[in-house]
Amino acid sequence: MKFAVVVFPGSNCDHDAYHAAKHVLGQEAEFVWHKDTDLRGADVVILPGGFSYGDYLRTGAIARYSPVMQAVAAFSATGGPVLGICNGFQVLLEAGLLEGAMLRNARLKFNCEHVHLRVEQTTTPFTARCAPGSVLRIPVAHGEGNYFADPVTLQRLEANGQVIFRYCTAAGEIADAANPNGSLHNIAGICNATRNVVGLMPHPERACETALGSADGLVMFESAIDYVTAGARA
Amino acid sequence: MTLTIDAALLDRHGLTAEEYERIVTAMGRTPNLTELGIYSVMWSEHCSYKSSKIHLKTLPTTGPRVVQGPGENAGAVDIGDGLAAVFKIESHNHPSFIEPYQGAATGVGGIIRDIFTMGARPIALLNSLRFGEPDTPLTRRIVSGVVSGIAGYGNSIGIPTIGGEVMFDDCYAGNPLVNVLCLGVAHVSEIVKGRADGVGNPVYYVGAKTGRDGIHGATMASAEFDESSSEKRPAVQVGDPFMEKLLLEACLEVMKNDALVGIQDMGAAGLTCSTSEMGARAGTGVEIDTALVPQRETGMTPYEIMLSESQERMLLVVTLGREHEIEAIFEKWDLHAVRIGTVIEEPILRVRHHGELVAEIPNGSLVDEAPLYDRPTQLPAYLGEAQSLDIASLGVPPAPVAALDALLASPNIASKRWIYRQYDHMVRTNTLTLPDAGTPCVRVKGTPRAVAMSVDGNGRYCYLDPREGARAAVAEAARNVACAGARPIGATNNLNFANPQRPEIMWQFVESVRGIGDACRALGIPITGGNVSLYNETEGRGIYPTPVLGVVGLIDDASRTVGGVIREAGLDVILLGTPAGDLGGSEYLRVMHGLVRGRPPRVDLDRERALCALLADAAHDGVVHAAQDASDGGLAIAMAECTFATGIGVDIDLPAPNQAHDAFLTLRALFGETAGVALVVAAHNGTGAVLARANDLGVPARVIGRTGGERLRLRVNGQVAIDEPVARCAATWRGALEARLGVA
Amino acid sequence: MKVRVFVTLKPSVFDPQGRAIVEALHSMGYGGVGDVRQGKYFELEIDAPSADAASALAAEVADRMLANPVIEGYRLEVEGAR
Amino acid sequence: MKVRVFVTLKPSVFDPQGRAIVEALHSMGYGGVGDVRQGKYFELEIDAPSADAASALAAEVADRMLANPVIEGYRLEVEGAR
Ligand SMILES: Nc1ncnc2c1ncn2[C@@H]1O[C@H](COP(=O)(O)OP(=O)(O)O)[C@@H](O)[C@H]1O
Ligand SMILES: [Mg+2]
Repeated sequence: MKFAVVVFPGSNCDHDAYHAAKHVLGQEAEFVWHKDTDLRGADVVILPGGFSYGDYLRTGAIARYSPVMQAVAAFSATGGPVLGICNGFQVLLEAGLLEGAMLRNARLKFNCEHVHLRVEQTTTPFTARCAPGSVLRIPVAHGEGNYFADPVTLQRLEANGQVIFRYCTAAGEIADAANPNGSLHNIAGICNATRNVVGLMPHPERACETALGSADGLVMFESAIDYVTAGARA
Repeated sequence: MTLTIDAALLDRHGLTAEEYERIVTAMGRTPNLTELGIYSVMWSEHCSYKSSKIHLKTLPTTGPRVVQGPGENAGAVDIGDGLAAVFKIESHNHPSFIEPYQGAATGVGGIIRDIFTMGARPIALLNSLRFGEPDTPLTRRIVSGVVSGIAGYGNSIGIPTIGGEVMFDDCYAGNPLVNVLCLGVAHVSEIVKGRADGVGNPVYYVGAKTGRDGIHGATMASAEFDESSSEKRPAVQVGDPFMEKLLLEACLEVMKNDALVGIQDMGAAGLTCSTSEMGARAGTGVEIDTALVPQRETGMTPYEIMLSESQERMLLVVTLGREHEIEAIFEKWDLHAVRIGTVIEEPILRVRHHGELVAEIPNGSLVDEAPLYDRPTQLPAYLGEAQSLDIASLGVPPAPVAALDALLASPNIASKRWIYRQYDHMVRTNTLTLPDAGTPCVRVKGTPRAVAMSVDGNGRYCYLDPREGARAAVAEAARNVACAGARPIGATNNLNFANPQRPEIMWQFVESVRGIGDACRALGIPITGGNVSLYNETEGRGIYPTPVLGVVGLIDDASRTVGGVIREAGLDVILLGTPAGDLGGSEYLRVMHGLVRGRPPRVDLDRERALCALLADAAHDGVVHAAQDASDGGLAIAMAECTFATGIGVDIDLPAPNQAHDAFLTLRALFGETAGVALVVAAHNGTGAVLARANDLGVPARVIGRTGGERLRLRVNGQVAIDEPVARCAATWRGALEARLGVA
Repeated sequence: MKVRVFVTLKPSVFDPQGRAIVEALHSMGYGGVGDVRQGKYFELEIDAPSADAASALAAEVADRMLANPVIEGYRLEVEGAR
Repeated sequence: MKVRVFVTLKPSVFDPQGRAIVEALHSMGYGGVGDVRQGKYFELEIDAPSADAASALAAEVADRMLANPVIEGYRLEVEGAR
């Protein structure tokens, strides 16, 4: 099975996602340039972290107009699994493939550290292998990860089980103190209504090897592999 | 425009009358204004190293691993598998005072360009910072701006800032120091040089457009230019990390194509420096037309274009006839390479503007024949008094716990988490040792190896004894990488000093360079590059002499990388080396008694060398659980820092230093600062192996206690001196910097 | 023609930057400043035959790129035109 | 009273954000947009007896906090007052 890692100008975690897919998990992986218009037969598409277009204007605001995004939208419309990590999540929000928007971190500073995430839903291609309610230790590294949606949208996301990850304490408690950026309802990641597009601010690709401090992110990639190989995609 | 070259004009260009005479002799005629400007930047201290060069030549720069010594954009050492570590340190001190965010950001951008210009993929950044005491609004503004600037640039471009050091002292209040080290990895066979070979080859410009940024002529009377540009030109350069990211990727791709002949970034002195240096290295010349240079502002003169220090620009020489190959790669990245000139046979820099000749200067006179000064030195008057320390005059010794608390809360020792969490220290997924968990290390993907790095320098020590202080800086950096299990293989240095035209400052400089040379020779660490930053002084008040050493070490087996965190109870703690227990120049003396006095710890380089070898060997054998050297705050602080991450405590017994018994004996044992000493927590069943190795290498070693419990219990000669909950100490240490900066 | 675009967060969206500025100002003794909202300001140089055309083009650009309708609103001013 | 503060980079200072936006607009087909400069926009709610007093206070705040005098300039508008 094949992962496509989209490269926007300014993406900088593209190699990390590629490394995780290809070298840690031993899957096929290929970079897709933002000007490309097809996804080269990929089974899973990753929009990686970084600073596409320098994050100038707003995070993800310019990248969403890259030609490749039409292919990503088409891929997701047919149920293809898409994972947006950090800046990739921001691009998905700007592109309207996920709902909501990002604000500056409440503390107004870029913040890089390991955090804990509670897996709220296992009914997505990227969390199927997780134990419900399990806690993952994964790094964040962003300046604008303060998730916002208007109250109506937020309520709908919650009601539909579209909130996939929340920041929590090591013990799995959802607490203000565990929220690294001020995001509403401690939201760290969400999915779309059809559940095949997932975005999250933390970096699972940075947590795939114990030598780097945690391998808790592996389960997300393994879930995607299961999803594709089991032909779960309708 | 008729030009009268008078004293005022020369002064504005920072040139002396004698230097001007030299220019006239070199050219065989009087220069025009553009030519004078070109000389002024090339002969500036920053580009020519005119006050420092004769001293820098004494540093050891060779060794079996050296692939590239000083002289290129960065140095390089062999790390095996056909790869080289390419690294250098650079300062952006003055710009960071003027505009902290942009000053620091563009400093990061500049050193990154130096690395990828060599054909290396940058994989790590470190920084060494000095600020005034963190309580004033000015210093707080500078700290916050500098840290966000470093973060803003490094995070965006996607190179992890994996470590560094920060010290606060009043002497830096008006002269903060911002030194940034970048390390990259290149194939030895693909290291690119900044040479303009091949007469007739086209010369290309790529990157950001040129504006009036950083032109030293900002102070020039506007009458000398067209009147329209009378607005006072800000000398501040604004960084564009996005542009640099595109340049980085595009240039690394271009370098894989052999149509590329040479490449150099435009750093200080911009187009002037890159054109003349590339010609000089190849024994050719470069001719350009400034009208072809992409410009951001209207009405720019050739003078301004040649002297602009706009960021994120590169100069390339390409094989004639294969231009389209290079142009196509840049186009892919939405960068437009523009041909601005040609390599010529005469070894000169020839500048035209719309075809009209505006400057013609022999390269040699710009690059190699700048004046060199052996400036007079003089023993500083302050020294005798400052070096004398009468312990008896310190009064009643404080309780050890009070001193511990005060030291843990000192901004020089307290956790730097508020700083490092603003830096992305994990991007590129190579970071093996996170901040506060030991010496920064990155693995080298595709090999079994890792590289450890440390930047160190202690201005207090150097103020009290520059030679000894500089030796200590080298020793500390080497010891730090050895603690990670690495063998030091190369070093770079940033020499931050006040005005060298003051003989006392020049003395500090010369002594420091000698100290670095002593230590690097003795430890077998070649210096492959560096940077000199002089005139760090405001209103006659200079900084402490602050040489900062960056040492790079190699770990053959990345899985054997050692950190500084105790993760297990019941392990033996081993003291390596013999603590001297001196208080001279110590953080203890500064914090508890408000004094910067005495003699800094003396470095025994032979012992240091043995200690480094022992630390690396033992790590390689897999018998080390954690290692930590004792620096600021002595053994007590070193031990305490190992306990904070996990909360696992220790119970150790420190030897009283071998000295006359005085009231400060216990404090000396705890907080005295000593070179050549480290604490090692042996791996399970590893104690015997560590002790045996130590014995072989002649390093004094003894088990002084064990890990376990939740208390920090420190005895001196058997007597309990400190017995505190780790959690309480950790809380003090964690919150102190934020509190002092008023950001809590 | 020059068009100015002011992008502001919607009133219902919390503005962490604005709040930080107010707090800093209060601690500096500027109690008279009750509230601060931070937004973005753009100056667009537009080549268009009329102020209306310039304004229409600017609006399109603002809708598509300069403002994110989930959190922001915007206002335009064409230089000279009132 | 509401005071608007527009902070812009000094004309000679490079604006990387503006450049990136223009280039993106061009590649989207908006050739009519010749140049974009990005600045900051603040709305201050000020408690002051007169427009002049509000404007004076806003200027002080802008000088001390909202604008970085090394690279930026600013302009004020007091709501209603013209
Ligand atoms: N300017 C900085 N940039 C990044 N990391 C820093 C900086 N200053 C300190 N650190 C990190 O904070 C930790 C503590 O610094 P320091 O007390 O100097 O460590 P040590 O005494 O072990 O050399 C280290 O991990 C160091 O790399
Ligand atoms: Mg240190």
